[in-house]
Amino acid sequence: MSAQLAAYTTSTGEAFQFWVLGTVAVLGALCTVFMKKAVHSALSLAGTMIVLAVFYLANGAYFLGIVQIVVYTGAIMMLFLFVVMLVGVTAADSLKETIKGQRWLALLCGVGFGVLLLAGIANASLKDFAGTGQANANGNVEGLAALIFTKYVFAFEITGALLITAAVGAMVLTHRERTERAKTQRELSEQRVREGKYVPPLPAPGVYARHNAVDIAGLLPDGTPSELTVSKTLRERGQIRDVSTDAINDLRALEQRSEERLERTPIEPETFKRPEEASK
Amino acid sequence: MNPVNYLYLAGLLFTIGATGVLIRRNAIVVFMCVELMLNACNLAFVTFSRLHGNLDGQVFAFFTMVVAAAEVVVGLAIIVSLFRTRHSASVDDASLMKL
Amino acid sequence: MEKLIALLIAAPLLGAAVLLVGGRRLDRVGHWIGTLLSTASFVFGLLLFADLLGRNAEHRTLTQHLWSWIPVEGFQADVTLRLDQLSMTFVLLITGVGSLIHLYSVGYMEHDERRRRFFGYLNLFLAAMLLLVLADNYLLLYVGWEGVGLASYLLIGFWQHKPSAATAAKKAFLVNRVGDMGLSIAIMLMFTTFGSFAFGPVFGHVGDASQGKLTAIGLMLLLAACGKSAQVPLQSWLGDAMEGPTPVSALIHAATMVTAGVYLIVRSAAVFNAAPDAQLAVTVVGAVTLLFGAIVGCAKDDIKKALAGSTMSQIGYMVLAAGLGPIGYVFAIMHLVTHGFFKAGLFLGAGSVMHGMNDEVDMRKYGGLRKYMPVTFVTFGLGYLAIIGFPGLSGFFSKDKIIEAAFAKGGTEGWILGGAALLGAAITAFYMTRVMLMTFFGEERWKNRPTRSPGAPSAEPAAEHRGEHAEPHPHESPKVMTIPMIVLAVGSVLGGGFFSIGDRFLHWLEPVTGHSEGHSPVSAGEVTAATMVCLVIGVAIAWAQYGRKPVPAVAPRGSLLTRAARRDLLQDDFNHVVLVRGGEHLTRSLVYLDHSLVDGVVNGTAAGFGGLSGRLRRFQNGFARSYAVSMFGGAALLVAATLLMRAV
Amino acid sequence: MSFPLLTATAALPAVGAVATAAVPAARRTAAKWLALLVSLGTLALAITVLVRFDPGGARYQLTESHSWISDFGVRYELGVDGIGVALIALTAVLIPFIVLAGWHDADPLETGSRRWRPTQGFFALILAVEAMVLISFEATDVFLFYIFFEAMLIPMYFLIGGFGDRAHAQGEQAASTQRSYAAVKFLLYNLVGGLIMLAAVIGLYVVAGNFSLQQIAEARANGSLHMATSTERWLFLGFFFAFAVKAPLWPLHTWLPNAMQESTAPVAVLITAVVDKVGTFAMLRFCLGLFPGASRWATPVILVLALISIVYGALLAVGQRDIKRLVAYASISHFGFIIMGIFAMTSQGQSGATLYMVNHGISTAALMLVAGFLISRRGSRLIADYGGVQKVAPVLAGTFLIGGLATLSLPGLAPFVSEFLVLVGTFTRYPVIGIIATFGIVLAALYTLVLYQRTMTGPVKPEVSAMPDLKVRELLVVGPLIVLLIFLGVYPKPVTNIVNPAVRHTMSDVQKKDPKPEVEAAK
Repeated sequence: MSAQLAAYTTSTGEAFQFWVLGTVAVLGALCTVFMKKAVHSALSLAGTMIVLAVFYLANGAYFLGIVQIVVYTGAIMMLFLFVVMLVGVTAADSLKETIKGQRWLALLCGVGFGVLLLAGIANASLKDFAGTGQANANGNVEGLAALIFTKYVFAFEITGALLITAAVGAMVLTHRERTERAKTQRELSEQRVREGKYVPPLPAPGVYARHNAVDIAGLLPDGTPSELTVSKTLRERGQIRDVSTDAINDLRALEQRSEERLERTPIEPETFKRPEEASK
Repeated sequence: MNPVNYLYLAGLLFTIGATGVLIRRNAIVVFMCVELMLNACNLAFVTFSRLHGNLDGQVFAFFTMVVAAAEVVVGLAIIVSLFRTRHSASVDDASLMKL
Repeated sequence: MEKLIALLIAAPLLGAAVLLVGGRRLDRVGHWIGTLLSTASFVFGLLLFADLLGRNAEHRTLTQHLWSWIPVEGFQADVTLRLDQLSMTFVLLITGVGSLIHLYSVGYMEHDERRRRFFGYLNLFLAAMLLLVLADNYLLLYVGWEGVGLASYLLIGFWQHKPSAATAAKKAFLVNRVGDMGLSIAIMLMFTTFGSFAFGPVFGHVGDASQGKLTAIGLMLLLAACGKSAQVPLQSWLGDAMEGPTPVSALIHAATMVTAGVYLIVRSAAVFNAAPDAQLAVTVVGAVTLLFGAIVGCAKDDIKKALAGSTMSQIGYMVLAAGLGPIGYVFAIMHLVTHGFFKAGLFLGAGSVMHGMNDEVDMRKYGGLRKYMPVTFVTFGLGYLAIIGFPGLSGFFSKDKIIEAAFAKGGTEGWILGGAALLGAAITAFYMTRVMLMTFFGEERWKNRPTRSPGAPSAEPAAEHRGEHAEPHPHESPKVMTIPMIVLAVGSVLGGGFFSIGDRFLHWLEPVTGHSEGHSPVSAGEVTAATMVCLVIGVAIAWAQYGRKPVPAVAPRGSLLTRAARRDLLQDDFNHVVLVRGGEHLTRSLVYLDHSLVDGVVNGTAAGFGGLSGRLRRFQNGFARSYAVSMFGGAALLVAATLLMRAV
Repeated sequence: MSFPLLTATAALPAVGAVATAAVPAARRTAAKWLALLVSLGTLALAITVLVRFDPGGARYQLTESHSWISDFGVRYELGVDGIGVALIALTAVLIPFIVLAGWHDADPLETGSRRWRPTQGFFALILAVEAMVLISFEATDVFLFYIFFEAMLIPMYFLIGGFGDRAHAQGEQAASTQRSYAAVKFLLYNLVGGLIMLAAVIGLYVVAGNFSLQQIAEARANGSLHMATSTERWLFLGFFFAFAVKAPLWPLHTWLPNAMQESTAPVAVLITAVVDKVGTFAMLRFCLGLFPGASRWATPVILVLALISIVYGALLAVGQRDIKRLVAYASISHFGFIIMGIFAMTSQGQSGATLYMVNHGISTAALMLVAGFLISRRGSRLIADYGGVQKVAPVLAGTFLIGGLATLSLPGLAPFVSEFLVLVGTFTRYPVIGIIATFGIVLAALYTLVLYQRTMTGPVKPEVSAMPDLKVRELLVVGPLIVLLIFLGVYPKPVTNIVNPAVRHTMSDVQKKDPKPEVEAAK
């Protein structure tokens, strides 16, 4: 297989693969940029990376191809997803631009840069590809190892140091040191009384037997959901499910069925609307 | 097909990534775009190593990955701590560079 | 013997140093130290005089080289003193009269708490004046020249708390500075012409120099002389200088300093002889001034100012004589000496009168004082006779000679100058008689009324001790004041005769100044006769005006000329309008320009940059992303640039 | 390797500055004494230089030379000619008086004002300035000179901006704003000059290949180094501009009045009597030494500018209402004389100019310091606020008068000698300019006497009626200066002897001969 790779032009198979996967890669990249939700961006990026991994393999960089899949798509993208989860999976940020003219400038620069870059590559007149045939003669990994541990050994060591530092740095950054003693429950209640805001403990979410998930807001007597009942994190992510209306609608349906069985004159079947919706 | 197309692809991806960096406000997405740019570079490196017939390009790509990993780790840590303090992951909120 | 020359200067200089640095602990004895040292200098002078007389005429020039002062590439200024007959004359005059006036001041300044400093200044003046007349080169002379200017500045402004005094002092110094400018330019000219400014080389090479240069030098020297000797057009300061204590007026502004100009001209005889145009200018200045001063003298009611006017005109005579060339030099100096006697005497007399009259200076508030202060009256009277040229007294001889010389100049010039001199003599007789009559004769206008009129500026603060506004009790001054007056009176009576009998003075000075008899169109006798006639006329008019009818206590409005003369013939007004006002405007506008224009340009530039950077600041909106855009754009540009480089 | 005397002379104050700054804040007085001792020590060293210097000997003496930045041929080269020695002596003499005069200028202000006045800093800065000035008088390497010529600005900036008069008419706030304005103005003016000079210095290196004054001068003399006329002129202008700003020459003068007005009297003296001298000195040493042709070419313009400075400065001095501003403008007029003397290109002119630098230093110091004492007593700089001081403080008035008389260059006092030499030197070659310049002496008399009359004479103003006379410390400052003035006025030979040979060298640099007097020319 390396024999064909060494060839000056590539096999049609690779060409086919390139055109198909290349399109996928570009689409993935575009999605990465233009998806509203971070999760979607992350996923499409992962796709692009896998495609790239394939391309590495096709280019005779077997080790890198694997590393790409394992390290990037495996580790780094997962890390991304973790962070996205911390920040909020469904938190969508509007693509509306805030800085005047930023978007147009960006596009202009982007297009200009891209055109220039491609033009540059175009007139670089890269024709004869040596191919990685004899470079990979006795194994791609061995070849890399030979280089890394001889020629680039210092750079290699330094990257090691870099990684350590990065790890420690990340820990320092994210680790929160508790400076003062945690407030006891008593102190907290006293504080609440002092500040005079919502003295009793917070109400529990999901007041109905069938809905007691933490992401469902409990209903107030008038049937409106109360934000207080849902935990802060969920609130910030905007991940509150609101079931107040369908619960009431179910109740009404139940009443209707019982009336039908008792042959009462049917009440006009209108579904319950939330007051504010009615006012709309 | 001429393998130089890989380079065109790399350039295209790089440009897209760069534009993304400029357009998106969500720090995480910005980071992803940076990753995209790095990957584009890696692709270029690999292609070059094929072009020259030696493995130095791949070594460089390898180093790039390592550095990218480190960068992502630190970057994400920063994002997290930022998010903790200001409950937002928007880069514009951190517009403290103004005097 | 030469060693003594330096001592002449050293003695008063030491006195000045001691008195000025010594501080209050010398207050009790200061005046005596001063007097002693000036007298010592006088004694040295006498010794040297005797020594000179001992030698024969050719060897009467002593020089003493002290040290080399400014040695610079091609420029040698030494501190060398030169004593010849001319300087000897001056030395005796300066130290002699100076010592007398020191003595007088002991009494006159008795009540002034700053008497010590006064004597310090007086000694400083003596030293400077002696340096002036003893210098062997013009630069050193210049030092003395400005030194006396400084001394006169200090002494005129001695009562500094009086704004008028301070202003007068400043004015004197400034006007003198204009003259000094002339002197320094003259020195520069000499340096460029002769490569030196020592008397010897300059006078030696006069022959080789070009006419133009010599004339220029002459005119510049004349300018200097005008400044120092209060000649038109630089005479305006002398009148105001009377703000100083009277002894100062007597010593500096009558006897010695103001005659420095004459000394300068006579000293530079060689140059002037070779530059007729300059000489003509000198004579013209002299003639104009002698009339100018005389006219001013007629109009003044302030006794000192009247005397100042007369001084001006007398020096006019000397300058005129000096301008006449070899025929006049000797007589210029002779008149200078005699004038030194009688004018000093007159001033001291005036001082004594003021001393007795609560420092009243307005002659219209005097009158009939002869009974109260006889000694003053007699001495003043003798001085008066001397100055108007009463036959037999010193003024007669010296002035008469000058008038003769003026005629002897020959040609129309001679007639004009001689006529001017005669006219001057007549006017002199008039105003001096006027002073005499208003002061010592007539009814006693000071009776029954406080003297000081509100307008008249108060003179000596010592007046406080003598009962300010009380009716004055005229009294004779103490011995210490009268003795000098007597001595000077004797001098002014006998001096002239002593000098001119057998032409003693002529022979004494001739080796230095040279002398030539002009061929006068009119005989000496005729001139004398004419002078006498003028004299009588002048006296008669004065008598008619002030002797017969009583003098009004307040000045009448008077004729146009009188009013002009009271204001120094409007010369001050001219100065004020043209120089002072103009200068003020000039400086004010320059100050404005400096701030708005020269400085404005710079500040404007600064402001421009400030605005520009303010604009640029807008782009720094603090959003990381917009910075990123610019970076990305930059990267794009770089790529473009590299591609272009490739392409080219 | 003999003892590096010159280095020591400059290093002592530098070390002293550091030591003074290191004195703990509580030991304020100790810092003062330390500074005084250091400055006196420097004076001693300077006198040793003066003694060791042999007027008849080589042009540059006591030379030291070490390689410094070998890549650019920058060397640490020191050496003094007569002119340098004279100015070193002047600096070393003046600094102790400045320190002594500023004894209380940096004391912490009275209660009510929050501003802390770092006494140590004040004296340390003064010593630092001295060190830099001395080095720039000694440097014979253009680059070395340039560095210290510029570095001088930093301590000066802080001295001007940081320490003003104790009391101020418009109150502390206005005072500080005006001070900072003055300081910034000073800095900007000199920086611009310095930048242009830097360009010229680099240009010189490009042309000559090294920075050594002697080597370049020799090379130019023996023709081995040829400069294109235009190049030489541009380089000359680059150098001259910087020096003209520092000197200061009309129309680059406007920073001086502000700086002198806002800073305390000792600092003002430091500016005009010491720092500005570097400018005129450098004109003699570098402009004339390196670019003789261009100097000759530029002479007419420069002479006219100098003339304008003389008259203009004097006229503005007459128009001032602020004592210090008045002195500043007087100094501008005097600098005009110095520059005129330098570019008259005659022995008298240049000797006179050098002498003038020394004398002007002393006379301005005398006048300005006394003025400072006066101002510190009344707490106002306005002339109109004074009157009749002579009555209450005769000694102060007397010293003030002597200072003034020195400023108007009265014969018998030092400045007269130099001023007359300059005038003669100019007159022999450019009579008209010489004559116009002579008007300067009348104007000088005018502004000095007007100042004296308005402040010292007349009826005693109530505000000054209780004014104390000079204290012993102040007498110690003024007395020696006055003695020096009189001595140098009567016997300037010691200075001229040192200066003359150096001037001879300069004259040969510019290939000029004194014009012969008419009489000899005729023969």
